[in-house]
This record gives sequence, structure tokens and C-alpha cells, in this order.
Amino acid sequence: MQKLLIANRGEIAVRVIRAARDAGLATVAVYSDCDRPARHVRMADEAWPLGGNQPADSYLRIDRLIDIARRSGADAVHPGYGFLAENADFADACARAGLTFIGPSADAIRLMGSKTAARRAAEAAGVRSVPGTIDPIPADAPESEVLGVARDLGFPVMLKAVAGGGGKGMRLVESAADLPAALRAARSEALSAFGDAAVYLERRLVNPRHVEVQLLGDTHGTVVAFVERECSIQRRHQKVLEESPSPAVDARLRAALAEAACRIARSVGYTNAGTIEFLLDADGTFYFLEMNTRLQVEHPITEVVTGVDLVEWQFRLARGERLTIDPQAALTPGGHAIECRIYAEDPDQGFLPSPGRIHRLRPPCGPGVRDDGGYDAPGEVPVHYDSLISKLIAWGSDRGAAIARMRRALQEYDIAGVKTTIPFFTWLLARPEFLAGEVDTTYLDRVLAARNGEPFAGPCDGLADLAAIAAALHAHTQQTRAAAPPATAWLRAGRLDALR
Amino acid sequence: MQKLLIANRGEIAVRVIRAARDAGLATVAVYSDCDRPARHVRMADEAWPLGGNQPADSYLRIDRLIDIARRSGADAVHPGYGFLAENADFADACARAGLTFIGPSADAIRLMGSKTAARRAAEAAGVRSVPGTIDPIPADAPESEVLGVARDLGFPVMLKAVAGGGGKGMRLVESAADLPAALRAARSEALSAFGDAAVYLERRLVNPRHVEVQLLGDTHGTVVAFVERECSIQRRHQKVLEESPSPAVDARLRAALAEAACRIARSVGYTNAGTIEFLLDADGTFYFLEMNTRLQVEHPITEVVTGVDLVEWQFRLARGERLTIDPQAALTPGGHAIECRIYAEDPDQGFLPSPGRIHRLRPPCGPGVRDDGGYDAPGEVPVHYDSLISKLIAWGSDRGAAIARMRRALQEYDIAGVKTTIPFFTWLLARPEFLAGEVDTTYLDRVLAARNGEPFAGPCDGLADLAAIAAALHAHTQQTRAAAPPATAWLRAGRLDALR
Amino acid sequence: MRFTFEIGDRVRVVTLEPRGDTLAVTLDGTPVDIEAVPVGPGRWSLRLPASGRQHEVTVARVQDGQAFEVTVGDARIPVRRVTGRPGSRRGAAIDGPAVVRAPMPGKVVRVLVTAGDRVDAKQGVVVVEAMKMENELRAPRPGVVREVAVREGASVEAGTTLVIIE
Amino acid sequence: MRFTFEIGDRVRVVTLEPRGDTLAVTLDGTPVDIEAVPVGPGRWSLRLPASGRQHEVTVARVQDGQAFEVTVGDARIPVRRVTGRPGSRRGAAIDGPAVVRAPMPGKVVRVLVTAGDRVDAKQGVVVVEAMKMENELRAPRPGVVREVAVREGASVEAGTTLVIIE
Repeated sequence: MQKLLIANRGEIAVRVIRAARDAGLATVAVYSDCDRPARHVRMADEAWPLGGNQPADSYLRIDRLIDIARRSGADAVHPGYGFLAENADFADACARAGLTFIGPSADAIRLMGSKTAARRAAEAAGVRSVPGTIDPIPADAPESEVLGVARDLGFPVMLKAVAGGGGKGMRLVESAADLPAALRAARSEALSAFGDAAVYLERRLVNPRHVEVQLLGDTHGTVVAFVERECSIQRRHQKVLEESPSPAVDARLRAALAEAACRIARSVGYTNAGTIEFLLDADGTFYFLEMNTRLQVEHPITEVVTGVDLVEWQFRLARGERLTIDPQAALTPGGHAIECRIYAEDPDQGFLPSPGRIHRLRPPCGPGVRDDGGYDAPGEVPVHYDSLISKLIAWGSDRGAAIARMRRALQEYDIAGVKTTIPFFTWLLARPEFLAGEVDTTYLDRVLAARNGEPFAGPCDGLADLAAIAAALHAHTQQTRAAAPPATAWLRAGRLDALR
Repeated sequence: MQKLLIANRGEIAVRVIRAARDAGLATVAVYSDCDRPARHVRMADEAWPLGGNQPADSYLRIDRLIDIARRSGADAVHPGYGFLAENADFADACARAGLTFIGPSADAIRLMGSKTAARRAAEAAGVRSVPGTIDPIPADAPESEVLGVARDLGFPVMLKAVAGGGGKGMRLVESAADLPAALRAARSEALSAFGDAAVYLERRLVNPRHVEVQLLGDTHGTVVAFVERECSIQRRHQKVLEESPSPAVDARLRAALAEAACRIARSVGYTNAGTIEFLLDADGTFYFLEMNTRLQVEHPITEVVTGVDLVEWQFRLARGERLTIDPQAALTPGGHAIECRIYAEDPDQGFLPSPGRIHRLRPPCGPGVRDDGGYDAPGEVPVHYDSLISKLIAWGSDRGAAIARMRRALQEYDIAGVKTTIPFFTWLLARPEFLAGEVDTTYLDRVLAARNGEPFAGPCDGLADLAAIAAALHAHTQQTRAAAPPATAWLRAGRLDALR
Repeated sequence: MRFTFEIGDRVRVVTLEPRGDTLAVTLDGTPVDIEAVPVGPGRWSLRLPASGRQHEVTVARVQDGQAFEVTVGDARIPVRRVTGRPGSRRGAAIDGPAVVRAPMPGKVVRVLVTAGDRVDAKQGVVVVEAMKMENELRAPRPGVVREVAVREGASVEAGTTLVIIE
Repeated sequence: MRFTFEIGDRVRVVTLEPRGDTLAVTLDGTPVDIEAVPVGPGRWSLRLPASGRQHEVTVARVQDGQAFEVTVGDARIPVRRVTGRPGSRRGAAIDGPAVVRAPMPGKVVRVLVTAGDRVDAKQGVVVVEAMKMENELRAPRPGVVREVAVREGASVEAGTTLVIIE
């Protein structure tokens, strides 16, 4: 393995390029039309155009990716997450082209990609799934049949896409009356997102936590599980903040989660990086939810609390190396880590995406802070993709220290040009429930609904005075400049000098 | 302790402000005239002017610092390093004003500040010093007497200032003939730098390493020693790159160094953070060199390999808390860390300081990288102080991984406007002797002398072609812009569009 | 020079008058002792000499003309410049029609209001699907819907006028 | 448009000619297939379509007029623009006198050359103490010292001419 093609964009492409550089691999970036000036393109040794802008025309084009790998002489491919990361056909196409696919086998992707097959695999390995349907409910099954299954499970139920992921095609169904509409919507979403309208039903647990276990597996049968990640802070089934370890998991439960996760992975001969997601009930019972057969967005918090570079290990495992990580060390949290996903969204407009030009960007630095970003300034967040700007990770010797660091880091973060979720996180990190670690997957949607659109960072009165003065200075500078073209805003402002 | 005055500037002021914020302390910055727009001033909750620019007129003004502490209601003072950090009178003045001085007692500063008294203390604690004079050689001792002492020790000898530090007033004397001139120079430098012309002599060890031990001590008699730092990469007695652990130290030697360092610290009742510096001979014998009674520039590498926040502990120890760090854990390196000191200097002009305006600054981010910087863009590196822009710290699971990460991080570092030492570090990190860990305190000066001014990052031929094209594009853009004033360089460049 | 701003529901008047090398500042008629040092484009370090308090502020124009976003530390403060003729409605905001525009290219999924409806501030008016998500666009201030400029199902470009509120 | 540059000891000639929306580039007379995308002030992403090789380059003017520092990845490349009359000494550099200036305020500690001395490139000419360190300033190119403009012990400002080399 000498030259790596990164079949992705944004922060995860930057992350993988950094890891490749650390490992001495040459890097090949790919890009859609609008991404030509993007950060990941400028960081790579080579860059090749995919054409198009929409994912289907660009980052999802298996044919073009394989062609670029051939032309550039790449011998390995990292899919990142999203796009083709869980596409077994892409893994197969890489194998046929003689490329090392940095991930699990196509068979493992295929098996765990069917959510019902994955549930059966978990049950077979002796791990409870959330009670629900064993077999997929085909697209043509009549409503009455589905209603019968739902009644047997007991309302409320979750309706999910068999080929699903990322909250798409997912509906909470409170009662029998809601089922027909929800079924139609879920089937149509699933068909358009995954090309497969099959769905399944799960009993709705009462306010569960989302807890997941990162795994690495080698091709020699060894699987290692890491300290769990807590991902209960979700908005509309999308994770927005993750932490490790979970405030709800003690050493005993940690060992049980790890044991269950390893059992499932071993039973399907899983290799490379993957994550088993569980729902954790208030009484400490956990249920298999699904497996993600790829690197997760939130992988850095595991890296920070265990000192293991997961992407480096992805390379090594793909080369056939043996896992030499001490399983006990992997399960021992070294401090506490939190990740905030900094999106180009306006939290004061219902988290409306806020793509556009980034004029200024200065990530926080210093002790205990890691920023995995995909942009610099000037830069453009395109409308065509997920609007994640960066993942901000804070580490501390305990949870309180990590939270304090995260608040400091959020305060230091300077992004201008697009709205971001930073004010939302500043608010969230002061919530008593969050500080107490008493959250579940419904928490965030509930408190957001209760706020009813109140702005996250509005004016305090003293600050509004300063804001008025600053706006006046700015307007004054701009107006003065208009009369004297060659001076830049900066020089002109410099001439204004100090006020007293 | 509620409100902390930071009696310093630049990166260490930023570092301490971050730690204060993590600890929930309000922050008071101070500034000289030219530092009014500086980063540390803009990060603090309050900022107060010291006046002046020269250190003696600004950051060394004890009277003004105490007055600002009083006016701002600060109840604690952190001195950083340099300036007043090892000034016992400042520690006394703080105590008299009822301020908590974040550091050791004034007595400890005074005792260890006399290099000859410190050597006696080490000997009394049973730790070898570098063979040399026990008592200071007074300013009026005749040359002949000094010559006699030097002859007894055996040439070559090191001539050092009793009140010294940072390489000032230090001379290597190869033979008797060189002594008179060296003595005059050392005395004059020592007098002007420290107000004390007293010097002492040490035998010159043959190519020793510089290895130092970080300590923390509480006010209840507990002292903890940390994994050693290797600081042999020095230019003219100034550290430029440090790493931890030392490639020359095994667990046995580590324990012996720690034990010796703790013995000295306990014997003088040392509290708060401090560092014992040793010279390490090729045969593994180590000699006490001196003690630094403050936080060191290179403290982050210890933080990164042990997970201990030294500045946070400085706060806690100053409050009288008990040390609760496991001594065995503090001596167990978790991976390997390297620090490069990024100075505004031109390595291609003999490391000539390169103060001035920073137009663009983007520090590297991502896994295993920490940047402790003191500037942002636009920003100004003043001529009046040390020109350290930032300390770049890379961590890896082993030394090789840390070096690979550091090279990647240096490549990512983007600073425009001032020259920096980045090209020098890129060169150094590829040197076989450095890669093998086979360096001593004379190494860098020797290889730099051998290079004889050859540029560190000159043109390869292919890159020169690209440089010519880029320069042409730039000139073209500039010329075109000149005719159409309102467009900015960026917009104009945008219109130029792609070339094919 | 005199500047009138609307911040939240309050109006503030700032004057800046050159006095030697510096500017004299008043806020709502009261002289303010403040030190403002420019530290970058649209960026200032403001310091109150009496208390030592220091705030890094940034100012960015968010729409053509009259709206600014000011950040003070980590607070984001929307500021609207009011340019009424002095003497007419002194200090009061002049409320022209408010236009709800598409913030990015997308498809109109639902229109929630019709012309003549009375709407509250923050009330949803149109839902646009963009970037694979449904986004509810809200009224920037209370008023009456004068015009709904799009139909459900329409594709819109960034900046397309959707609804006008008076 | 035609540009002549001195890089190291070689001269390179670049032409840029508008062709539709793009520019046609030649280097030393040979057409170059290169894609240049501006990505910030003085910053370009250069890509060679044939090999896919991509280089982020920055260009900064280091002195008034003719000297640039170009970075290509982590290589720093000094580039000097040559603006001789075309046809006279085609492509050759025009070597005006080289001026060694004080890079910052300081004190002249030692003068190492006298007028008429022949100096090599990189040979030390003056030692200035500034920022608490002694800094040896070197000849930028070989030549003969025409003038030594300072005495030992003199205080100098940034930009003060110290030595002129022809």
C-alpha cells in the first residue's frame, strides 16, 4: 500500500489525508465541480475531477472512482463515512480492480447493511435486539398485516427502513391511527434514499440512551472493543454531540457491552473498523440496534480517550497486520472526551442549513482541544452536501474538565460568513440535565420544542450597548473608506486609532 | 482564588488564560504600548496598560503590576516564564499585597536562583553536580585566581553567571589563553543581564545530553516527578526542540533521575511547579545542572505524555490543595511527544529575528497535534520581546509516530508575513542523527556550522517552474487590478478563472 | 456622525465626532469612555478604561444596507441600522416590508400562509426542502402577509422572494 | 503578457495570454497544461491535469517591486522579477546595486567589510545587535562593496542602509 485514494470530501477526507501522511502514503483526492478549491483537494498530493455536483453525479460514481484509481496508480481506497462507505458494490468493485478497500469485506457490509439480517445475526450471537420484526416487511405487504405486527409489539413502535441508516425512512408511530400515513411516508423515503422500500418494526423503548461500541478486527480472528461512546444527544435522530465514556456506564456494564459487541463481530467474521450501536434502557438492559460497517463521524473521542489512532489501524488491518492493542487498555478510559459537530446551520432558524462563503475561520487550539475540520478561510460550504464544518473535540481528566474545556474552545472558535451551531452548543453545555449526564435520545428534541425558537445567543443589555458602538464604528469606517478607494478596510481602520 | 492577573504576554499568557478559563477563573491581562492589540489582551476578560515597550518599562514593572492587581481586584498572579517568573522580589511583593503568587516560595526562588547555592543544595541532597567551583567567583577576583581554578578543573571549562539562565553570560573556554577575554565578556554580560557580575566554573563534559525532570510539589511535603524531557537540540545554548521521553533514558535511569530530582526539591521544601536540569554523560552518569523555579516553555510535552495539566495543578497547589497524582503514572510515558518552537526568525539568515506583521496564520490541527500560539492574523510580532510565535507539539504512540506527525503538522502550518523556523525544523526532522536519537547539546551548532548558510528550503527545479507560473499569475492579477480599483484581490482572482 | 440602531426591541443612538486623533462617542446622548482598537477587518478590541473590561467584537453586514451581525465575545447580536429623516420619528425604526427569501436552492414543500394573514414574529411561513432536509422559514417580524410569491412544488434559487410581509 | 523571473541562478520566461475564459500559459516558450484556481488572496491551487499533481502555492511580494516569495507546498522559493527592455539582454537579470539594510532597530556591533572589498554571496558584512541577539547580516549576492554607510556603535532604524554592494 503506497498511494491512497480518498473517496470522500470535507473533514473526513482531511482526516484521512492527515493519517495517510502520518503513515507515509501518497494521497489522491477526488472532487466534484464545486469542490475544486476545497481544502481536501489542496491538501492532497494529487487531485482528480469526478465532475458533477450532486452526490449521484460525483462522490457516488463508482465507475469514475475506479477509473481515477487506475489512472493515478492508487493501490488503496478509503471511503470515509457516508457516500459509498457502506456500499458493498463499491467494495466489490475495488477488489475487482485490485485495490485494497480500507474497510470490512463486501460480505460483511452486505450482511450488516440489512438491518433485519443484522438483528438476526445479533440474536444468533446471543445478544438481545430491540423487540421487533425478525423479517423485513416487503413493500407490497398490506397495511392491515403491518398493523397486526405493530399491535403484537405494542404501541408506540418505531418504523424503520431495512436498508436504512442516519434516521432516513424512520418514523415514530404513537398509535394504530398514525400507522397508515407513517408507513406510506417511511416506504417512500426508504425507496428514494436506499432504493428499497422494505421496512421493519421495533418496539419503542422508554427514553433509552444511545450507547455504541467501537470495534477493530484483524484478518486473523482477533476483535478488540473500545470504551463506549454515548450519543444520546440527537436532534431528529441525528447525533450532534457525543462523549466517551458514557456517564451511564460503569466498568461492569462496559465489559458486558464490549463482550456483546465482540461476540456479534466475531460471529460474522468482521474485519477492520466498525461500530455496534445499542439502546440502553433506564434499568441498564441493553439492546442491539444496528452495526455501522465503517469509520464513524464521532471516532475521534475514542482516539482521544484511548490514545489509539483508528484510521492508522484501518490502514494496518487492511494490509493484513495483526491487532496488537491490549484489550484491557482499550476498555480503560483515559479521561473523558466530548465532540461537538460544528455545522453551517442557523440554530436560531430551526437549524436551517447556512451554506456559503466562510470569510474568517480560526479554530481553537491549546491543551486538550482537537479540531478536525474540513474548511479554511476563504472557503465555501456548498449546498450539495452535508454542512459539517468541523468536529471540535475536548479532552479532560474527567467529565467536568472536558465540559469546561469544550466551553472555552467554543468561546475561542471564530467563524464568520456562515451561521454555525456554536451558539447552540454553548447553550446546551450549560443545561443542568446535560451537566448531570441525565439525557436520553428524546432529550434534545423535547427541550428544543419547549424553547419554541427563543434565540440561543441574544443580546444582554450591556453587550447591546457595545454592539451599537461597534456597529457605528464599522459604519463610520465603511463610509469614510468609500471616499478614498485605495485604502483597505484594515488600513483605514488603523488610521481611526484609539477612542477615549 | 477568583481572578487571575497574568503578568506576561505572548503564547504563555494565552496558555495561562486558557487554563484559567478551564478552571473558572476570571482573567486580567496586562500589556505594553505595542501589545494593545495583541492576542492575549483580546482573550482576557480585562486588560490593563503597563505603559512602555521595553521589558524594563513594561512587563518588568513590579510596581505597576501590583497596582493593576489592586485596581482590578485580582487575587492571584501567574508570572508565566521569563520576565518576573524567577524574581523573588516580585513573589515577595505579591505576598505583601495579599496576592497568591502562582509559583514556589520567594525563598525557594532566591535559593535556587543562585546557581552556586543550588549546586550546594544538590550536593547536600546527595546529587552529583557537574564538577566545578563551589562558591561564586566575585566580580573583583583577579584573572590569575580564576585561571588557577580553571586549571584545577581541567580545560575546556564552562564559564557561567551565578545569577544566570537562558545561556546569558555563558562561555565555553577551550584553553587558558581564551580565559581572560571570555571572563571579561561573561562578567559584562552577567552584569547587564542580571545586575550581578559573579561567575562560576564548571568542567566541560564531553558531548553531554540535556535531560530535565519536571516536578510538582504541594505545601504538605509531597513532591511528584514526571517523565524526563530531552532538550539536547540547542542553538547557542537555547533549546529549540524538546521531546519526552528521552531516547537515551530507560526505565531504570528514569527512576534514578526522578529520585534525584525529588530529593533536591524535598531538601529545599520546594512547592508548585519546577524543573531540575541535568547533564547526562555518554556512560549514563547524570549531573545536576540547575533548577528552574517556574513553568518551562516546554511543559506541554510532559502534559501530552502524562495527561496532567501542569498549569491547572499550579493553580491547585497555590490554593494549598494536596497532590493526588499517582507518582508511578507520572513516570510512565503514554506515547511520545515532540515540541518545535516556531520563532519569527529567518533560518536562512543565521536565524535573524524577523519581527513584523503576520498576514496569514493557520496552525495545523487534527489528531495528535497541539498548537500553543500567541498570535493570530492580522497580528504583529514586536521587536521588543522574544519572537516565539507558537509551540507546536506532536504526539504519537512512539517516537517514530510523533516525528511523522510533526512533519505533517509543519507542512500544514501556514504563516505569511514573517519568516519562521518552520523550514529549519522540516530539515532537522529528516536528519539521520535526529531520527536515530543520537544527539547531544553540541549537535545542532556543529551541523549548522557545517552547512555554512545553505538555505533550508530552496528551489527544486520542478517546483521552480511552478513558482515562476504562480508569480506570473500574481503579477498579472495585481496589474489588472490596478486598473479597476473597487475589486479586491480575491474577487479579481476569482474572475481570472481556471487555466488549462 | 449620528447612527441609529435597532437592537432587539430597543433603539440606540450613537454619535461619533472627531476630536483630535480620536473620536468622541456618545450613546443615547451620554458620553462614553471607551477605547476601540481595530485589530483586523471588521474586528475591534473594545476596552472600558474605568473597569478594564475588554471585549473582542466583530461586525459583519448580513444584508445589503442596513443589517449587521455583531459578535461580542460569544454573544451574537443582530443590529439593524435605522436611516429615518432626523426629526420625523426620532429614533424609531422605519419598518419597510420584510421579505422572506430562499436561503439556498431548493424546492417549496409547503406554503403555510396566504395573502392577508396576520403573522407573528418567528411564525413559519414556507417550508423549503434543501440539502436533503425540510427547513421551515419564519417571519422576521410580526405583520400582514402582502404577497405569497411562490407555489408549493416550485423550485427556487437562493435569494428568490417567497413571501412579503408588511 | 510576458514575465521574466530569476529563480536561483536560472531565468524563466512565462507568458499569459487570454484565450476565451482562460489564459494560455507558456514557460520558456513551451505551452504548459496547467489549471490554476485562486483560493484566497495571493494563494492558488495549481494542478497538472496530465498527472493529477496538485500544489497549493502562495505568492507574496517581499520588497517593493520586484522580489516575491513563492511557497509551493513547504518549499519557499525566492523569485525576482526582471524588467529589462525586451531585446536588450533577453532573459538576463539586470543586477542593480544590492543594498544590505537593517531588518529591525538595533545597534551596529561590528562592520566586517570596507569599501572596495570583494564579497561572496552569504558572506557576513555587518553585525547588528537587536532583540538581545547579535545578528550577522550577509551579502545577498557576490560583488564589490561600494559603500559602508554606518559606523560601529551606531544605532540604526529598520530599513537603514548599511552596506551597498555592486
